[in-house]
Amino acid sequence: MSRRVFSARGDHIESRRPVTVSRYRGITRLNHWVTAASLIVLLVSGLALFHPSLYFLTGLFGGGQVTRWLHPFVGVLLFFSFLLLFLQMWRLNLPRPEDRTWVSQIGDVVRGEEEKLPELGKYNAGQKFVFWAMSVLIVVLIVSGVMIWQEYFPDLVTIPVRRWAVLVHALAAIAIILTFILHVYAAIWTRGTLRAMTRGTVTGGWAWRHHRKWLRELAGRGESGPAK
Amino acid sequence: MNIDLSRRGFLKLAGAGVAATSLGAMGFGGAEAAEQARVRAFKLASMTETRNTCPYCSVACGIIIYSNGDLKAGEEARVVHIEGDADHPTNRGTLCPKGAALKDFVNAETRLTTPRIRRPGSATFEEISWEEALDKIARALKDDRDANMVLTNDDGVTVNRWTSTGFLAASATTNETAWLTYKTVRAMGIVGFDNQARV
Amino acid sequence: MTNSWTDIKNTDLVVVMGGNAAEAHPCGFKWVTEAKAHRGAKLIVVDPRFTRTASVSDYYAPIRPGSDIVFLMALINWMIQNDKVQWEYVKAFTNAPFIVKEGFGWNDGLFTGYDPEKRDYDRSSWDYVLGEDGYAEVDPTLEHPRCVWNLLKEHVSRYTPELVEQVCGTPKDRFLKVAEMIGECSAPDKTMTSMYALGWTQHSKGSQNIRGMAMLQLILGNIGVRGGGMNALRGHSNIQGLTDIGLMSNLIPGYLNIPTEKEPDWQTYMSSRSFKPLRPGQTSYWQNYPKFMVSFMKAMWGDAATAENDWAYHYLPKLDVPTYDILRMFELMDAGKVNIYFCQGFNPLLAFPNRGKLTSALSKLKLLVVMDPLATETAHFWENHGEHNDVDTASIQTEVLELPSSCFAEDDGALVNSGRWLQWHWAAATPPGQAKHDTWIMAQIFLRVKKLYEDEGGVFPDPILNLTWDYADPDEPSPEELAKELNGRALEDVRDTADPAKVLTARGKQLLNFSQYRDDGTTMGACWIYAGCWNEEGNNMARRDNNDPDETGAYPNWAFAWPLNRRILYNRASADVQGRPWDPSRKLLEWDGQKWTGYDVPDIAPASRPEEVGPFIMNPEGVSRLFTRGMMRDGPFPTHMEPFESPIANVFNPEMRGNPVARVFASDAEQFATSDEFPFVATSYRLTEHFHYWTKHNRINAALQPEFFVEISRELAAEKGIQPGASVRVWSKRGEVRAKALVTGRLKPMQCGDKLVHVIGIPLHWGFMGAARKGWGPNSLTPFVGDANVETPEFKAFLVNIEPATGEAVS
Amino acid sequence: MTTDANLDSPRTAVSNPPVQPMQANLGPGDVVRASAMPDLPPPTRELTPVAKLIDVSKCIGCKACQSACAEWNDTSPEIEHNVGLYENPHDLTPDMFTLMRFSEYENPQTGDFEWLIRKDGCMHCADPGCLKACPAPGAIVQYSNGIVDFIHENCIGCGYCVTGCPFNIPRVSKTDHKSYKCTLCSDRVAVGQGPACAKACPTQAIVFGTKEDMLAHAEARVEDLKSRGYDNAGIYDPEGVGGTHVFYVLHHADQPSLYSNLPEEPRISPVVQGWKGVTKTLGLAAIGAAAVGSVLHGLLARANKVSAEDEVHAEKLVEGSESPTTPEKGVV
Repeated sequence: MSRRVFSARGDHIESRRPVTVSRYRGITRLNHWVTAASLIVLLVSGLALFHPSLYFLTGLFGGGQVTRWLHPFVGVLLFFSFLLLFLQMWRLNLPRPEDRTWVSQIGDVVRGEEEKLPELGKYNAGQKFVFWAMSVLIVVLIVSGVMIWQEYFPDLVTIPVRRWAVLVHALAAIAIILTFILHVYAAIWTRGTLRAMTRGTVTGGWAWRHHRKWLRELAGRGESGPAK
Repeated sequence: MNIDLSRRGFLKLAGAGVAATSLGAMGFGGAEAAEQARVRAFKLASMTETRNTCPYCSVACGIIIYSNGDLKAGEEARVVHIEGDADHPTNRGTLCPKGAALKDFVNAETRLTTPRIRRPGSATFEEISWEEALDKIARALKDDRDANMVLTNDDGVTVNRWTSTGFLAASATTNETAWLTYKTVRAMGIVGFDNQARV
Repeated sequence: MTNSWTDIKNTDLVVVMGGNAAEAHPCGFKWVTEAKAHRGAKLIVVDPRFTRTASVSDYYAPIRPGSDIVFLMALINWMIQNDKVQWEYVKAFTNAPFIVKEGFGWNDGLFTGYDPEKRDYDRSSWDYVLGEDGYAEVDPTLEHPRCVWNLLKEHVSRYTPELVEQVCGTPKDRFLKVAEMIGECSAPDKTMTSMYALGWTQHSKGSQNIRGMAMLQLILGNIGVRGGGMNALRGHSNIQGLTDIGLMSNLIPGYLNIPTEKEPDWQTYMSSRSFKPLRPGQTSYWQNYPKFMVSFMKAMWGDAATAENDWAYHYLPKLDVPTYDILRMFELMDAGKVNIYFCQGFNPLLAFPNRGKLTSALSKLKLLVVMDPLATETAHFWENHGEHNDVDTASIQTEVLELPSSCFAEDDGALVNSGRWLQWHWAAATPPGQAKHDTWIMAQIFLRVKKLYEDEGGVFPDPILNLTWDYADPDEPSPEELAKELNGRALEDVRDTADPAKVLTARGKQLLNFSQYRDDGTTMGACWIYAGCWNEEGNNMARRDNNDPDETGAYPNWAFAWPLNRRILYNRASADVQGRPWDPSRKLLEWDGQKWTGYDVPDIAPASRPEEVGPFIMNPEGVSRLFTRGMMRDGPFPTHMEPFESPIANVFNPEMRGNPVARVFASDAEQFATSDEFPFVATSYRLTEHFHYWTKHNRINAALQPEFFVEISRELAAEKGIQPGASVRVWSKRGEVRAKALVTGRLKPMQCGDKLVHVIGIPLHWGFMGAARKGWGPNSLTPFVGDANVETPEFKAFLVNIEPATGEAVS
Repeated sequence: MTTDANLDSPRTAVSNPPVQPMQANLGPGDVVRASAMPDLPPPTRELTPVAKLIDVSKCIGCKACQSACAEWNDTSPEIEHNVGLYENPHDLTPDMFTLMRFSEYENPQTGDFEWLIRKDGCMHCADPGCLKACPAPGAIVQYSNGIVDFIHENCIGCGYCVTGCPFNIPRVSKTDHKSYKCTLCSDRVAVGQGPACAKACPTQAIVFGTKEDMLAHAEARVEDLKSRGYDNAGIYDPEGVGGTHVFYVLHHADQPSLYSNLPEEPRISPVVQGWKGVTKTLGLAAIGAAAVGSVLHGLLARANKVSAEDEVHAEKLVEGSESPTTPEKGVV
């Protein structure tokens, strides 16, 4: 059949009446949620060590020593987990000409006036932003994190470098938390999105409204049953 | 026994010229009970103090041994800490890196705890009782002395010397041990007698 | 030490040469920093290495190991040339005015009377001209060409700053600066102290090194005064005590002597010992020798020593050689002539020279008995530790007994410090396991031997059977009982010699001091110089009053100092001929018209009139000796002698090797090397982090200095391609070691004439037992030869070679 | 043995330690600053500032301080190798709170060789970078007498103190994952004793007392050194960290870096200041704002919902009634 341009392997029309579209395979969803859980643990444990007023959060993990021990390991887990996601998603997150239009009309996006926007593939520019921001920040965090990982890499870098690393780690962490908030909020605000990562499917209307090119490509393939 | 300490401290910290910065000056005068001790518990509380002398060099620094248990009261005692004696005129409480670690000498892993014998040709020491060890020594001494004591020299002069057994005395034993050693060695006629002062 | 540690604070100038006080005696060195801080005193260090002492010095001068006599004689020469002499002191308190016999002289590095066959001098010409009255002739004007002063002047004239530069490698300007600083101390109100240790003794002419400085100190008027003196910093906590008590081949407690074969009877023995005064009115304190000797014999053998049997003189061994010192014993052992050897708290395998020979010798013993708190290398000499002790265990037939003894923390008793203080200490801990006090061990050995003689009879059992052993518990005599024997006790009432009706000390009581010792058998006392340590006033060694009137540093009521609680020896010399202190601000004693008063116990009879009685009462001259007559085997003045292994020929006599009268055993002579094969000078020493071979058993000390290393200059490292921290192989004609290389700017090559001399420093703290990493001591390399007078081995100057180590193994 | 509580000896830094039970005299009421505890209650009293003075010119490098430190604190420094240096252990470790550092210096002015030996260890800064960086509440405290102490029960082993310290002092244990450094023997000071190192120091190159006394003593020492030709002798009590409660007398105070790289102008790194200052505040603010903003937007703004119409379009598309290819212009 023809080359996929707007969809990933495994994306397909799940049922026709009503239309539901399979957006994420089970393995991808699991991958996402592992990543998400890691990130949440990291941001909670990281914030606990970031600001005294949040130190009480270490109690969630069984105290400061455990928190200090756990955080970097979860960081490594997140890194590899996200790496898998990255490998699955990076192609469809490459920028396309319509992204520019989408961004320039961000006001329409916020107002929910999507009919004014161009038709999109599987991801809009906002989602792509989150994807790339996450990718870059996670790399920054893992690199700076290893530099300050006292238990295993105490002498990896000099203390002046370590001071920069700890600052960069903090800044990147703030950025990734902001990105995370954006991601979560967008998923909630755009109703019908969450099920893509829970049940794996979205409604046809959701797909039509937000990712019409993606839907068109799947429909054009005529795939109406479970994947063979 | 004049073991009583003169608790006269040296008011002037020897030469540092630092007139006693006293506890009071540092705000430790009226110690109030702290609600919750944050610092490490002071480890010498309730230890037995004993005056002693560092056994290393001949500066003979005064030391205080802090032990767990009181020998004078007939108890078993174990050394927990050793520190310079601030009342001692020479060292004024100071100690060198050897003296400051004297506890490690007393409690060294290589301290001997039992008599041992190495038999001719053997590759190991084996334990032996004090009785057996001492009897063995006495027997060997008697036999060697009887066999090799030189009573007269070639000119017939009485010389009464024993050269086939030698004794090296220590450098850190007490005068009293030294005297008892001297008596024993000299009475037997040993002339191969020396101590660390030679080197 | 003539003075005490605390007295050093009174000095104006400290000269550390032949020692490294900051490193080896840090807490004693405190008093140097005190003198610096409070008197503005200066510190000079003369040493082959820039030591830790040098790091806090005001002036440092390098010197080639083994060339100290040249430096010292040149200092004396400079003082004489520049009139830096304390003239009144020299004239009145030294033998400078004494006239010397015509026959005495010096030529080609040798004094008159040398016999190369015997390797000995005929010393008969080295003496004073005696008048018909039996007194030595003197010329108080010092004009007589044969007076000691003029002979000395001539003797030292050869030692110029140029010679110093050529022989010692000390730059001339450095020498001159040192001389200037020292010269200031010839003023009566300036004093200098000499602090030395094994850097001077461990040479084949060690005694002469010390003589050299003692002479300089006399010329500057620095003996007997506060802040002055000759201060030998003794190495171990009680080698002073063990020497005082005579635990040496030829000694009896209190520096009396074991007789020789030439003294078959008491009268002969005594005749050469109670010296008559050599000048009118002098004390010549050794005239009391019989009192000390008889009291000693009574302490040993009690009722068995009687006037009739010459105090059991025949119980004493008579020596056929000067001493059966350690070196001789190991020589005999190696020849198979020793069967049993005891090591009580002593580790000869690492402490004596030429370890290969020591191992060979120990392997020929039948029985080796080691009593020690720690597992020593000596006790384990038969155990194979790979390259660190590569012996053939199975072939060694020596039986070894290792007996666990207690340590300082576990016994009561006294130790004698370098300043002659007898300080009592108390046990604080229980000995571990079955470890026992040395007193118990010695008593057990003795009682068992005695029992065998009682039961079986045997050869000459009398001195054993009659040895005094009246202790409450014969199995373990108490320290108190033994200390009291050392002090001495009245066997009969001791009466005043001037007034026989007056009982000074009643029968059975402790003697007050040695003035109560008697030669008629009515007193016993083991060690006369200790008398007073435990008299009827109690245990004076346990005194703890640290009051110091006027802060002189004397601490007269702290413990007990021998003799007679005297803190500074020769202290009468602190005052001028009339008895006025040389420096009123540093008064020690003064003559009040009737008697001597002051801060110390006078080293003279308290009522001796100053103009009549000389201050050096032990000498028959009454004065000190710049010229030692025949008392030293290698010369009445120090003369330059190279070490036995030297890169440079003796500048006075290229044919002369080492000390011409030092005893050398034939097999050892073969093992002396030349600089063709072994071009580098090595010297051995202690580091501050360790105490000999003991502290390597301690975790903390092992951590502070964990592994054997040698120190070399950057220049030598570059020449040999040695990287800092790399392994090197160092070898001499007698053995080899592997060590880490510590490359430093603290050692610099020295230009001695046309020869560039590199020095390699070899610290001595490692072996194959204990907590530190396994290593070697310098004694794997050092030559088996000792000082001509006292047989202290030449550990401070010998020849080695060095190269980067290839691989770990050393054969 | 005297164990009388009423000792007549002046209880100075150099007197013998007591054995009678004594109440520790440094407690929570003396804490003026504690890590990650911005709202610490004010101290109940004000102690006189203390200080340890290290007179480098009197130091003989004997390591008695190291030995006494390990002995007193019951640490067990590792037995390492010799790597061609006198420093042993080779660096500060969790078991070695102080270290003699040796540097060789050829003085170009005098032509003399000098062996400069410096005792390294915690400086007890008035403005401690470690405390600033530490995220664990109460793991690092500063008492009103100036002692900066690590409270190990609270330490989490993150190593931020290492990052914060301008002198490279704290070391985190591989065993118990807690950070260690010189405590200035707070346990001894709490019963009126000086630190173990100062007690041991044979030449009293290390002395302890009130900071005022120590400064006066230091000035006298500087005078002595100047009289011996060390024109640049001086006190190292760096202002950049607010002064320190361990400070030095140096013969070459103009060149502290000669002494095994003693920092010329130590201060808490601006990077650390930035991290623990503006980043912490603005970061949390931004996160808070974003969170609040989203919630507000969620409440106030209309959600983006899929309409029934959209579903119909989708069905049609899937049924094929709408073109599967994307039209040129994406407006329906």
